[in-house]
Amino acid sequence: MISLKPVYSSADQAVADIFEGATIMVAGFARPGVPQELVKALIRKGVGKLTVIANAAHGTREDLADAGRLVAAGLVRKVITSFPAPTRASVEGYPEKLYRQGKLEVETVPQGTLSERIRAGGIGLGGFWVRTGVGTVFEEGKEKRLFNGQEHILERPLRADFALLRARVADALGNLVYDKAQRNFNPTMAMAAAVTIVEVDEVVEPGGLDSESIATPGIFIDRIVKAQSG
Amino acid sequence: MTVSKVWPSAREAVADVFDGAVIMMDGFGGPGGMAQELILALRERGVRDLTIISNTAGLDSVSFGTPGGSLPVNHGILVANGQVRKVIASFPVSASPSRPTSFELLYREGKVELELVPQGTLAERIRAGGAGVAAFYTPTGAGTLVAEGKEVRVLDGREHVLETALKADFACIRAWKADRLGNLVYRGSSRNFNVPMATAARVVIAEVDEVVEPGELDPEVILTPGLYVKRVVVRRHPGKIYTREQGAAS
Amino acid sequence: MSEKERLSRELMALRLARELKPGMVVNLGIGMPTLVSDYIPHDGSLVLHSENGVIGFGPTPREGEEDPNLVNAGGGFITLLPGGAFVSHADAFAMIRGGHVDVAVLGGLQVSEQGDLANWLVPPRALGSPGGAVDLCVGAKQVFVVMEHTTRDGKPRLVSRCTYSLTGARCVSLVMTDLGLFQVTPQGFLLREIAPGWTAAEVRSLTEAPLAVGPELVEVRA
Amino acid sequence: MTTKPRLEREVIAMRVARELPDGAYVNLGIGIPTLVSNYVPEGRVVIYHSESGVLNCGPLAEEGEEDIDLINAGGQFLKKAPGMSFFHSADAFGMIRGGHIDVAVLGALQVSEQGDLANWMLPSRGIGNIGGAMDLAAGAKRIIVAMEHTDRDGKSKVVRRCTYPLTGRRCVDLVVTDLAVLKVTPAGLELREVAPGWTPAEVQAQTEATLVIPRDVPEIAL
Repeated sequence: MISLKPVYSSADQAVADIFEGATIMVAGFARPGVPQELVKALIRKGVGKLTVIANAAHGTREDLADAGRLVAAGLVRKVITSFPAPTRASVEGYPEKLYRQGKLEVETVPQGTLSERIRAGGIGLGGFWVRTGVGTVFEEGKEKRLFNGQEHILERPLRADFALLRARVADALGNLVYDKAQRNFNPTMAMAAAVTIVEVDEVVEPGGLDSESIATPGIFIDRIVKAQSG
Repeated sequence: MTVSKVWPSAREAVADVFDGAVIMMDGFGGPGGMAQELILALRERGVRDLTIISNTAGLDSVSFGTPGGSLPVNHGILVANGQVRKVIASFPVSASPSRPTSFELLYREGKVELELVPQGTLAERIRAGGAGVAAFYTPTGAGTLVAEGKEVRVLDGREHVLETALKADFACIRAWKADRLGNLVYRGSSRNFNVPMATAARVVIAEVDEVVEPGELDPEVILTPGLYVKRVVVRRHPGKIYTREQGAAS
Repeated sequence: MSEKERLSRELMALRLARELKPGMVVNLGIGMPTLVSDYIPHDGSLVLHSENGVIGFGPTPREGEEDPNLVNAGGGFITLLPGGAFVSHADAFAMIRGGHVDVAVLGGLQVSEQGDLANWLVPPRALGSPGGAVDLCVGAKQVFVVMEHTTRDGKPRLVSRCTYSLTGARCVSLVMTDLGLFQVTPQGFLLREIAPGWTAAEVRSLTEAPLAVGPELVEVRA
Repeated sequence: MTTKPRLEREVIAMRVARELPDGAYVNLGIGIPTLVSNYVPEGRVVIYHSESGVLNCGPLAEEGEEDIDLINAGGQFLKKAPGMSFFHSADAFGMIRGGHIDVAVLGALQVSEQGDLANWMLPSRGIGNIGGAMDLAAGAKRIIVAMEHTDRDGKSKVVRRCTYPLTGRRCVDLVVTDLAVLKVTPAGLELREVAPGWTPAEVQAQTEATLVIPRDVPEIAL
């Protein structure tokens, strides 16, 4: 069997070289597509001063090992996120608590701009002009320009040292197939990190996946972890 | 309420294409990704002054991706028929100067315009058009002819060229199967420009081999969700390609 | 006056659902907007779009039939209708920014008479979550807002100028509150339908911005 | 001197193939580069990327087994291979521009001593195909050029400055010709290897650019 990508049986091994101060993308939207075992391994490792890029980072769901739990564990120096606070305004998330204490930097990004910036990082664009955020606080400090008579703002790419992903199946070439809404940030973050680590339910031989349903080609994947739980 | 985007014929599906329209079409070059019946219908309709956005400017002397060296029907027939005013493409001519296409001949006479775009920039400009991105900075083409007249700026220590989004009035795309809601699945290497083009035109017309009921296509494989597609046309000869000489052939 | 009965959340959702027409692509925000999906046909005539990349979803599944990988942008379980599809988050927002979503129904904290929307940051909180709302404000062809007419302290949410941090400028066209249905026009708010038992004067007294009243003011009906 | 035998196209391809590391993602241009895949050393796995939207391209299809939906960027028919994946053009070029392709092997009309590449237009024709070459020049981690050392009229294609329109500036790392292997260095083009039977001075005589010639220049060995 051609095995181009290392397949790990332990998440701890797969994250062993994540270093203090690293920038890490953590995929997932709500529960689907969150690489929970990799996040737990990173919490066990306890490496700090991380910059975390993720859709949500409030960390108020203790039963969900998402990016927010890294914040809750005090391992994060900066978050770039669209959900620093839980949707219920009466609940204070961990980023807010730490932000008030001056222990955390928070960059709040409109959600579509967040994934487009990650995409730009992954596909080698230097920046792009969108209308998202015009006339709001999200345009502050950014360059503005008219295109077709409408104001646009310049957004810059995001890249990371590591991306942590979750998919349903990988083959040994690193090709990934997702399950329904599990896809979300995964295919985009897969492109945008120097080292991309995915946890999956199942690893199959090359040829074991339907080529048409591969949403992340193996070129973007560096390590595969066989998840212990579903 | 039953939604059906399936139109009875290619001819009817292109009946509102007007003189001067901007049309995106074709996959990569080979007939697998090419909306050949729609192209034939456009020739029959005879609309003129078209701007075509495509990877090529027509391959009417080249047998690209065609078994047996036959010449596939492609938008080169619209160029040869004098219906095209401008082409935005990355591959405007044949590889060999001794076999000029209609486009090259007309270009030398000054009868057609060309906007030459690197292939990746072309795909990304189309994607930007569909994705509400007005413009983007790419390193592709910095320091070359392509950068002339465009903003060039250094970002992250590297020169980038500002490229703007492309949109169209119509996109004539080719997929393998559709359901009647307009969801599309493709086959193999024939996704290429069809997928981004399906997002970037006001009216998207998809030519497919087969239409099935909603629910019959695997949702994981639908690359073009139906919300992008206005019209679906079923090929009269599914699985065949149209060649210049014989009409539909295998 | 404040003892008068206001519209229920269900009635607000039901009334707003009537504004959604066959063929539309609709994005429903978290909270009250999600309720709207209970009052629309789930026969594929209307496409529900979710930011996490589910296109063409249906109603909430029956208990015991939930799929952990099939949720909407609020994290709630959903079902996929025949003809539904999955896309990446980046592609879901390409649909939004690219103008392929016809209507976004969003919650609100304040809406101004120019159609500005503030819904992401509640003072005095230090942080808020814009989620997909900022993109929807610029990308969706129409933005409808559903919210209570006044805050818990009785302060009006329909205002001359938003005092909260904006989500989008000049983007809202229709507002459904528990006191009525309001159109945002170039001249400001127009009261189109009113909660049963309320007078325009009473609604006006709970509205900070000037309020025009349509010639054929009718009551909101179920 | 010019009557001495030069390397066959296949041998150029063979020499280039040795440069491809195990596990590399490689894009091969049209012409000599296409031949490279035939000569990858035993035991190395190389994954080919095609701008037509295919990764892990296998061997070419046999005659009679052509599938029009399975072509490479040169329009050749491919066999279906285990682990093959498909993607659209925007993603195909995202991979290229995003720095995910380890090596691109391209043909050329001219390469300059700074590593500038010209390969898309003969000025005499006045029109040419850019295709994917500019994106590869800008995005691939390493560019190897495989070409004949001189053109049909005997003029050097290894030049001080490109006179043809550029495909990319300072992008080439290694040039393999039918006379030599040249490495682009900050000091200029370094002559690394010569074709069997050729002396460095003879290669220099066929080259417009001034070569940096180390004391020992081995013959190309395969």
